[in-house]
Amino acid sequence: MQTVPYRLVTIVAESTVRDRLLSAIHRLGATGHTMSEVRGEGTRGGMQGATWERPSVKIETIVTVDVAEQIANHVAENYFRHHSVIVYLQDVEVLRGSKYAPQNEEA
Amino acid sequence: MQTVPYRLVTIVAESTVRDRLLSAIHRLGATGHTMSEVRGEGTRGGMQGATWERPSVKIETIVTVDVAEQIANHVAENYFRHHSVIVYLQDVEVLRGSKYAPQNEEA
Amino acid sequence: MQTVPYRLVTIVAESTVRDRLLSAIHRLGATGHTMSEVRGEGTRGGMQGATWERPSVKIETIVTVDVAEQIANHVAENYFRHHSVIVYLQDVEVLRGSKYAPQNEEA
Amino acid sequence: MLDILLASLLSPVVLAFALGALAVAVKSDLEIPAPLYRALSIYLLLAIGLKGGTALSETPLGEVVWPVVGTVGLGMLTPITAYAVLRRLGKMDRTNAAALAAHYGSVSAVTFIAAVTVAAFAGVPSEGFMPALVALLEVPAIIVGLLIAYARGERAGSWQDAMKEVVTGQSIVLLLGGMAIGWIAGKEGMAPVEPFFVGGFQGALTLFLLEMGMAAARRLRDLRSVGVFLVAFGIVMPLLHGALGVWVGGLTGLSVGGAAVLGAMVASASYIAAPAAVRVGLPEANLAYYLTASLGITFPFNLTVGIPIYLALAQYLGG
Amino acid sequence: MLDILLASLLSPVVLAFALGALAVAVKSDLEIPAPLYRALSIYLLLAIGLKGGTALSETPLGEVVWPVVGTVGLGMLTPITAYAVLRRLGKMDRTNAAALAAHYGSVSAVTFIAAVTVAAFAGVPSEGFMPALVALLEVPAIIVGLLIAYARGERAGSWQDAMKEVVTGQSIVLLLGGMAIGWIAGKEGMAPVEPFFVGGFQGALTLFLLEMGMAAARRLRDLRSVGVFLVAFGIVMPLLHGALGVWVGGLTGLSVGGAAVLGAMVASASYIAAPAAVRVGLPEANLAYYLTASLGITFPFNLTVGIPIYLALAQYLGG
Amino acid sequence: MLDILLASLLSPVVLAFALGALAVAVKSDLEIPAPLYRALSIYLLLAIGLKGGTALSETPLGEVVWPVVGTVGLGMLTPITAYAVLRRLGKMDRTNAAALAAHYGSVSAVTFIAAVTVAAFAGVPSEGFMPALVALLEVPAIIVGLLIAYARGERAGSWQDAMKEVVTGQSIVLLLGGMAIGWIAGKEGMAPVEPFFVGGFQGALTLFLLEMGMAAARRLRDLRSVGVFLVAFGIVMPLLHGALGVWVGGLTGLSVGGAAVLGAMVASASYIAAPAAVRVGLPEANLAYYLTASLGITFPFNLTVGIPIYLALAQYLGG
Ligand SMILES: Nc1ncnc2c1ncn2[C@@H]1O[C@H](COP(=O)(O)O)[C@@H](O)[C@H]1O
Ligand SMILES: Nc1ncnc2c1ncn2[C@@H]1O[C@H](COP(=O)(O)O)[C@@H](O)[C@H]1O
Ligand SMILES: Nc1ncnc2c1ncn2[C@@H]1O[C@H](COP(=O)(O)O)[C@@H](O)[C@H]1O
Ligand code: NA
Ligand code: NA
Ligand code: NA
Repeated sequence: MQTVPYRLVTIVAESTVRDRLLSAIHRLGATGHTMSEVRGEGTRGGMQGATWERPSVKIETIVTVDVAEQIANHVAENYFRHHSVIVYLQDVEVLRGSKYAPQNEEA
Repeated sequence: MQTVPYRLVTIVAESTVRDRLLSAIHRLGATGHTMSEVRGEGTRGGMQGATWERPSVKIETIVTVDVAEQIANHVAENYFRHHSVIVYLQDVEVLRGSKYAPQNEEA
Repeated sequence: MQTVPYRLVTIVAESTVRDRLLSAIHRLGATGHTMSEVRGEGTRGGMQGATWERPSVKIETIVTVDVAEQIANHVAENYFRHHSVIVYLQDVEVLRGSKYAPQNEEA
Repeated sequence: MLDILLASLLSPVVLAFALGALAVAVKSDLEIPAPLYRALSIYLLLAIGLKGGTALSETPLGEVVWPVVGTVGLGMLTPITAYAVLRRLGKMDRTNAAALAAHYGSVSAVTFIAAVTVAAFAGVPSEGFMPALVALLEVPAIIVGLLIAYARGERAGSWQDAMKEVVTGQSIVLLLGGMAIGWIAGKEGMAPVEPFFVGGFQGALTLFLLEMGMAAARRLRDLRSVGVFLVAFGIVMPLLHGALGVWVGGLTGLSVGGAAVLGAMVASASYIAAPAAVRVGLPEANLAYYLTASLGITFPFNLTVGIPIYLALAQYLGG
Repeated sequence: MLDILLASLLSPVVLAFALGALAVAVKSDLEIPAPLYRALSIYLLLAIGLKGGTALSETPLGEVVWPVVGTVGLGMLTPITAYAVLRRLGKMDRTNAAALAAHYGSVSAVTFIAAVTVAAFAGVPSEGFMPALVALLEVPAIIVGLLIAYARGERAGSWQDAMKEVVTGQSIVLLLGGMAIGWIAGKEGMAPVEPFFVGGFQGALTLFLLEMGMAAARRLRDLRSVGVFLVAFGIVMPLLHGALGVWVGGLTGLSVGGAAVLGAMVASASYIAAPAAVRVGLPEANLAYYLTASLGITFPFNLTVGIPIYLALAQYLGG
Repeated sequence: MLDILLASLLSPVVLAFALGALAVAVKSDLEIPAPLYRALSIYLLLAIGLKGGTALSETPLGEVVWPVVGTVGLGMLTPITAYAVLRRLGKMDRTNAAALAAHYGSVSAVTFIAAVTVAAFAGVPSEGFMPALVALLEVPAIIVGLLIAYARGERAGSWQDAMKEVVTGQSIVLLLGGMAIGWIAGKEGMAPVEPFFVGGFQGALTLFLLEMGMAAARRLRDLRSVGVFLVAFGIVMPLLHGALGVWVGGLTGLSVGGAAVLGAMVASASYIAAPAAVRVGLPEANLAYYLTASLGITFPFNLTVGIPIYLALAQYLGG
């Protein structure tokens, strides 16, 4: 098994910014994403998970190291100030590495 | 992008202990958490995911290294023996690091 | 707290292969798994999350290093070609290590 | 008796239960989404409460007093009888015996509903305030069951948390809350919500039992692990408790139908409220034991064979 | 007046709201699964729309014109009055004042439904086309509220996204879409879906308010953070807007019931459409303020005390 | 003919479909929670089965035999015709042709329901046992379709798993299971669940089609990738199969309404059972092809224009 090192970027955000976040990460070079509904609580309090509205969303995307950095920066600049959003990065080993690189150039 | 090293503590537990776990991790210094419903199977068998009752819950919290250790120990001591609970730790890089440190002292 | 190094194998797959994947990972030595419903989008497009059918599934299992390798290879060989499936691996530290090793021999 | 047995066996509700079990047997990919299942259970509990409260608002207190006393009494007695049987005959350890006692002392709302339907069909309708008794039967048994365990040394769980779980649990809140609403709003006030809560009830119950059948069948996979005694217990205990319930029902002045329904209630074992409380109060008890027994054995038994028997007994005693 | 107040206070719908609040107060583990809650809200909005559209298909245009004009006018006026009050008396910063203005100018569908029910009960049914006015009242207010904010310098949010959120939001799509369907299909075409959308309506509403009660109670935990003024605002503002709505309703030729319902609509504050739009257009506004005020204070106030007052006023002015 | 076309086009069910499509077009944030959608589909399939079973319990076997034979025959013939057309005219590769054949041989439950409704409205109600034919039409076609593929060399999927998927799939279990329940319980036994399963049916269907419209519209985004031929195929194939179905329906002694409904069934393409089975048995087939064709093109075509045509044809042949 030869795996390739990539970065897993995880974003947890209130539902209101979901679609803007998705188009942003794909614009920045993500080739895919996985999304799930979560309920969260943070410094802003847990309202965004309140069932009266859509639950929060957790977006995970596996990307190359620099795309990961761009996404993280984009989120930080555009959402940290006023929105319930966090982002964190981890290393992952994937099979089929080419899949996660923009324009599929082998990473 | 200057990211800060933190620990991601993940707890998967039967729903019956959810609220006790949440108050515990916040008492031990977590500044927030993200929660999702999961269905699991382990050595105790998969009943706790059976739809006749609430699904299991996955709790993720990003904390400082020592808070992570305290949470892990707390879970091990209080839940491993009789409950369907697992806990595991990972390294994560976060932006906005101060956010995850107790009393927000910059980590 | 003495934690043990293990591997977290994450599989995101279209629902149609869920049960086959589950029996495979357990046959290959996983002692448990945690599963959640996700919606995803990848190179094959996001159909498998379309609500007209079952959502995609995310399967996480904590296993020993070599079991992880076997699972990853199994998935790659049997599903990458025709199915919407990805798999990635991460290091995790767990408490209660013996729990995740086949035949519970202490890892 | 036979015609009633047949009628209850061939009702859509029971058949749906069988269909669910069958679906699991043939490994069908049929899956009732958890939220649907939870929605139905919220709906059913609230609907039962509303129905009971509305009826209560039109019942003179006098009629209710004795049945209430009898029910509470049974709720405190039956966990003890169950415990004794499990310890003496079953040679079961204290913890698991107490856990099972809590389950068999408490009540299954669905078994109750099924009994009400069968009794009505048999031409001996039960009192409208019976749902009030369900709420009264559910709580004490669980408390007594846990008491038995806690009275005997150190426990891994938390007594307070368990008590909180019992009295603020979803089923109690919805049953009592629904009753309060129905009682305050009264028959007239409830009229606008009748199509939803009364008209839709049997159908929603059918869908619910489809899932119950699947859950019960899944449980049966653990059958081996629970042993022969527990299987026998899951069938005999209900019969004893059922007879007791019917008899007390008669004594406290319930109609034939009411006595039969009370019998079914006492005979039934809880598989929602009790497990939740026991998980919290007695985590060291083996979950496979009490869930398999109550959900996998006793529930199907009562649903199919038990209820008609209790009814026949009530007719024999009361007729 | 009193009997109506009582009747509305003791209706299953309001009692269910109270039960939900109580469940949160006693920390019950009762939880309405989010999908159920969202399903109910989709059902209710679509049902309102269908009902309104069907009625509209049988109403001569002339009858509708003036109420429509009046409603749109109120939708544009009330955010301004609310903003003025918040700035002058409340000394609130522009951003939060504008955010709250958008909420109090807009409308709460559930408050509308409750008002319709109470009016009908009181023997002064409202016009069938009222739901059309709900859709008309919801949008302009939010736009005006955001305009106020954007007219005053740089904003963190996106004006376009906010507008898109308003006009393509779920509630508008379902309300207008339902109206179109009802209007096109007409009374006859709607007959087959009546049992589902009309018969089940009040019951579904009851279940929905159970969750609303829980959500409102959870909101109240933030009460401290919002301060005394906002609490007062959440009670007085509805009274003023409500009186205004009743009066305009009368002027534009609505029946007594219609005027009362319009009053309740104007008095109500949005807690679904507005928050969504404001989150997008004014993310810098403090969410605890507008949610606690609209959902935690104004909604319960209107549901219990407000509606009967607006009705009494309408009867006084119109009788 | 025209009035029927209009009536079916302007029915709430079809309008809801249009609303769903519109919501996607305007990028509304309207989202039907997946559990609601799954709940509705479980409800609809079970309800169809129950209805059919109840009717079957009152139908002399003789009446059913020939329609059954005809339906099974069509289920085995139509995938072959579809395959031939796709290979000859469409020059499509074997795998994708076989996959599409399985879809167009099988049936869409919702198209069936819509046809039943339209026929009833047109005053030519179809036989009560038609749902039984749906179950019979669904399975063989998928098997034949897969057989065609497997008969031609190595396959990536598993034949056994695919077969299991077909015969234990949710739709078959609910259809057949519901029929068994309805047949055993009989008209009388089903009475208590009628308000839920019959009364609520059309309304639930309306809500379901709201989501269908959204799903279909989403599919259309892939239209480019499927090419002109497949679009034509998605419209012409149903017309041919529909005519064939109407004709066979008449031959086997179905009423005019029954023949029209059978025509719609045969004309329809599966988008739930078939995709699931094909994903398992023919994973190498291009999902965008068969989903876009069946869900994005054929379903809307039948729902709007197709059904009235089949009905007119049936009236022409049978009248
Ligand atoms: N320390 C944390 N660990 C895990 N998740 C967090 C943490 N802090 C915040 N979150 C998630 O991020 C969302 C927004 O956080 P906040 O902006 O602090 O309200 C919360 O709803 C949580 O889901
Ligand atoms: N090896 C594993 N990998 C991933 N999740 C696990 C594993 N073992 C247990 N779990 C999760 O932890 C829960 C409790 O495990 P257990 O106490 O072994 O029943 C299970 O329901 C699973 O969700
Ligand atoms: N780059 C990625 N990051 C995260 N998840 C992905 C990524 N690519 C694919 N996925 C997930 O894997 C599933 C199958 O991917 P694919 O086979 O490319 O359609 C998708 O539905 C996503 O849930
Ligand atoms: Na009992
Ligand atoms: Na308003
Ligand atoms: Na077909």
